[in-house]
Amino acid sequence: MSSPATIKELMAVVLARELEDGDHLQVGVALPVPEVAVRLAHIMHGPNMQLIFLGARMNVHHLESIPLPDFGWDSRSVRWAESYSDRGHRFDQVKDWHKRVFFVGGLQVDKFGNINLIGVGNDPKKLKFRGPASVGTPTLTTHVGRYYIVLNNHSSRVLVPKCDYVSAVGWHKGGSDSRKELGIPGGGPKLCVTPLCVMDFTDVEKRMRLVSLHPGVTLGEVKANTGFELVIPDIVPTTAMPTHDELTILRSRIDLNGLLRSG
Amino acid sequence: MSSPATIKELMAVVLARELEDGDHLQVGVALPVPEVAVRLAHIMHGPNMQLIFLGARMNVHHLESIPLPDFGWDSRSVRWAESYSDRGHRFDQVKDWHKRVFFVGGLQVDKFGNINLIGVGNDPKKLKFRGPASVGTPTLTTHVGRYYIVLNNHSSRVLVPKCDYVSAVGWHKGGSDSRKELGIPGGGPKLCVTPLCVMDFTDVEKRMRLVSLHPGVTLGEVKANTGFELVIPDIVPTTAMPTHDELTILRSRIDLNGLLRSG
Amino acid sequence: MSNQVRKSVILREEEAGQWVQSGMTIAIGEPAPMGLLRWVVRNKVTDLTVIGSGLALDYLVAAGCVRKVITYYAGSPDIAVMPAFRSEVENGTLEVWECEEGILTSGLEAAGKGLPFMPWRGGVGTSLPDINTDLKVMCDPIGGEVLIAVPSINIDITLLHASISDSYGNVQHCRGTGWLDLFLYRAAERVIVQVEKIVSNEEIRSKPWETTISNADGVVLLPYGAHPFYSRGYYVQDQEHILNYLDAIKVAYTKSNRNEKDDYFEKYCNRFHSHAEYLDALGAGHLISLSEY
Amino acid sequence: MSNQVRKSVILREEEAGQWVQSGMTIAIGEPAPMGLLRWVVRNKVTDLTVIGSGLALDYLVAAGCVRKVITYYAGSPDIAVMPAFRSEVENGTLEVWECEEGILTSGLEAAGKGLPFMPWRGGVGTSLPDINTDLKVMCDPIGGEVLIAVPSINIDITLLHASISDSYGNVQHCRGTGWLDLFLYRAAERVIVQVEKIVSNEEIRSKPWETTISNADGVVLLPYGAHPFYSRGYYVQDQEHILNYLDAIKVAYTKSNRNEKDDYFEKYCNRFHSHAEYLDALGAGHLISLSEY
Repeated sequence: MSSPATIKELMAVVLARELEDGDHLQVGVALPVPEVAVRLAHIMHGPNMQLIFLGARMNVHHLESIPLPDFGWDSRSVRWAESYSDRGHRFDQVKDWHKRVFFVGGLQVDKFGNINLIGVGNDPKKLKFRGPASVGTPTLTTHVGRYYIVLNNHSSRVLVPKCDYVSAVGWHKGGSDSRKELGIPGGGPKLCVTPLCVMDFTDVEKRMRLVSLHPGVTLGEVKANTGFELVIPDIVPTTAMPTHDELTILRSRIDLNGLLRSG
Repeated sequence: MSSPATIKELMAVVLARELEDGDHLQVGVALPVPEVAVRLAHIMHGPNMQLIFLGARMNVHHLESIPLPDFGWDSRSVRWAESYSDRGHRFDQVKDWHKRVFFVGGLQVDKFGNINLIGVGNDPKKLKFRGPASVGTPTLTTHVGRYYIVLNNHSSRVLVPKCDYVSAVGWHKGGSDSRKELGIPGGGPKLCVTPLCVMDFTDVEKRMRLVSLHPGVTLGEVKANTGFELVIPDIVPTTAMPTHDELTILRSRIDLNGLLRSG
Repeated sequence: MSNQVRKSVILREEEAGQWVQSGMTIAIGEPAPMGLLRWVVRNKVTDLTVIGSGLALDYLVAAGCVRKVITYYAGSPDIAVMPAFRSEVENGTLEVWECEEGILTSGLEAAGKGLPFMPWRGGVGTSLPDINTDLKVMCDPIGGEVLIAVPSINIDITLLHASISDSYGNVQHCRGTGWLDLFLYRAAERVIVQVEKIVSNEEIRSKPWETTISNADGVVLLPYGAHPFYSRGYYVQDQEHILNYLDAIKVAYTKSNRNEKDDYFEKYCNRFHSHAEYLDALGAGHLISLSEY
Repeated sequence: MSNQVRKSVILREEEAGQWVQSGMTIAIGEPAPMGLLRWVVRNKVTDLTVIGSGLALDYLVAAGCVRKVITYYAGSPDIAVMPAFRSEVENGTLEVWECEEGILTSGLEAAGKGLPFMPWRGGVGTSLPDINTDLKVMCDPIGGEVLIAVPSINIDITLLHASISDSYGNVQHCRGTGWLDLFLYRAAERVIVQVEKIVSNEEIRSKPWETTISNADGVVLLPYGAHPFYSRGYYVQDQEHILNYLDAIKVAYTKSNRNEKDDYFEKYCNRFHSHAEYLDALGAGHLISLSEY
């Protein structure tokens, strides 16, 4: 219990602190870090949060423990549900998604937070690397109040000058009006959290900017592993480590099998 | 039981004979004649018919009696349901409405079977007579396999040269391609059944044509009460009266309170 | 960890009544949430735009609450055209957004989906786009077919009746929802649901697949609140009461003498300060009789 | 009166299997109707266009049945991209109709509604309309907003798994339907539903509000038919089996040695002449263990 926080645990805590009571939290597939984050926030400070997993909507603030499932496809993960969105239609009420917060990964992410889940290569008919496809990210990132980009690795192959294909529009070609000009109403990407650092987007240009470096990470390391020019503020703090309470809850009441402690 | 069939009973039997096993039968509101007709057909020859009342879908061929409700808004009329269309969306599957048969009345009907349920008068903002509005008739008549126009009275105020407003398109401005040209796929109106006669539509022009006169009705009477020139074939038979079986079933197993015997 | 608790959305009936303000666009589900509508009448709310149909719509028109209706049907199985609706429209004092069921549903869907419009085929070739110029005839951008573009229909408050809810706004319409209820909910800024019972959150969780509305903004406990209409699994419609109402309104509007109407509203709505008083006046015996299927 | 009786739509599993013919467009619901899909594989059907996602989609691709996929997601929580899908696309042997959930749903809705297209906002500004030229960027005819026109997606046969049905095709997905099941049903020319149990018509009528599909063209009794996936209220997924499958496919495609894959299909599909034989091979003890929540 007393071993220091791993990078993934740190990332989860960074995200958990971003979440506000009342948020409706939808986590995309295969993103264990946000899956832990939303549970942690819900326990710590979110009695009115709603968690949306596999189409089920739940508020489990009353539970002592909100464990991660052993298996991503475990149909039992919806056992806490108050409603299933399959009854109505999950896309029939996007109007209310301004309350919703989403988390998304990417094969490629550019400096304006545009994301590619389609694939890598020049010929879309014969990709060099075929991705898993866009899931619901185009629609979700269009409408949700805000979203977080969460990457499993920080490399210049992922953080690229230009995505080969765009699945989800972030700040498009840059500028705080860029989403409005496209007519896409959601609040856009707020942070990009990686194993090396936390980044946000500048106010006017909406270019990706370093916010904090994780403990032990150097600025040079971040620059060397980012495929575009990152905005670097004068002062770059170190990402605040999890508190004792945060880490205790995370490990003893959520990540029971230590998914974020390994790898 | 042995009193002769009333005109309304006759109309119901005319319609019942039109219906084929396997038809999905949807009756609009306030149309007791078709409400009786679909029940009669279902009992007589329709083990695979489906009746659609108030959004509920039912097959009640196994019942001895399928009585009319006492009260049009009786929520108990859906007690035989096998499904409620409110669950999904009643308009989410119009693709399959080619199996569906519909019945509709009208404030006004023209010679091409166009129908007005909106109102009468030149100024739509201040109608001389305000109708009940179009209900679902525009969508239903656009898509169903065929439909029947059923009128409570046959007069030149109802059967008019031109509807003041069109709620539901029949054969539009005439011609067997007229619906296709508009891009509306359903089969269009098949018959118009009134207290005086049965009418259909000519093959090419799709003008309303007399098919049969109800017993005791003269051709002159029909002409005098029709506001447009009806196509009159050389031979106009008398509408075939209900058989003993038909009338017995209608009265003893459907119209228990004699709704079609009065008025 | 936090000292905060999950917020209840239960409203007292009079609070819920206050949410509906003159000039708003409101929608009425099916069965009509009559307990809430009686507050709208009692509070003398005016100039509403109302999305509804049939008798409940006419009730609000007769009570003087309505400036404009969005409806596909203002008739009933027992009366060709609703009397207050008919009279007010013929007098030019009530505006109608002329439509039909598929078009209305499309406009509501557009609102729920955050889209400016939805295409619909029903209505092509009819007078609807001529009378209602908000409806635009369009060519589909794929194959050039002619369709009707229905603009999104946005609602300030939707008022619904349902069976049960927990205190957090998880509503279950047991035994099916009214036709348009979920569309009206999704198109609305806020939704208030009156329910027969408020149940535990555990009861909701025991059958989450039955939850029809997961985030009602307010829920109000109004047992028998759909009276004189039915509530599936609870009671059937009060046929006699409905026919009495229709008679009163018909007489009032045909004779151009509105005493009958005023009497009706006084007798069945305005004199009561609460839903419980209304139920007392109906009497327990009468209410019990409505629960006999 | 008539001597006719109401027709049953119950199909034997092998009859149902025959409905799916090479070259058709089929759709797969959730949980995947594996019992039916095993017949598709066993019958060596080829050149299908398949609307589906995740593992079940990859299963048909790996089995060689598929020419084109319409999918929003070919990954899984446990593996970034499905191996057969990935390999076939990278080799240029599998066509992808690139889309996303909202766009797919819109195209299915258009088909169900008999419309040539539906507008959708999600995807505006992305590469989707560039890659998939069936998607047209359009201006909305009301306010001129830029949207995507999604063409209707029509399906020859939709294959679903559900809890129960009567013999007339009244299907109830107890405890909720899969996300897209009802959209896939409405967009299809025909639908076959495999069910855990066939029940009396009276059981369906006792809760008509739970009927999710009222006119299935065929129903097939295949208890445990979603194996290795879950069936709500009946059994949970067979985690070990799923991971075994993923391993076999991953190895087959990474090593460009397809013996592993062939072994898998032989062992778990091709050698059986019926679903019952498949279940026998799994063993009663194993099946019972999956019913422990």
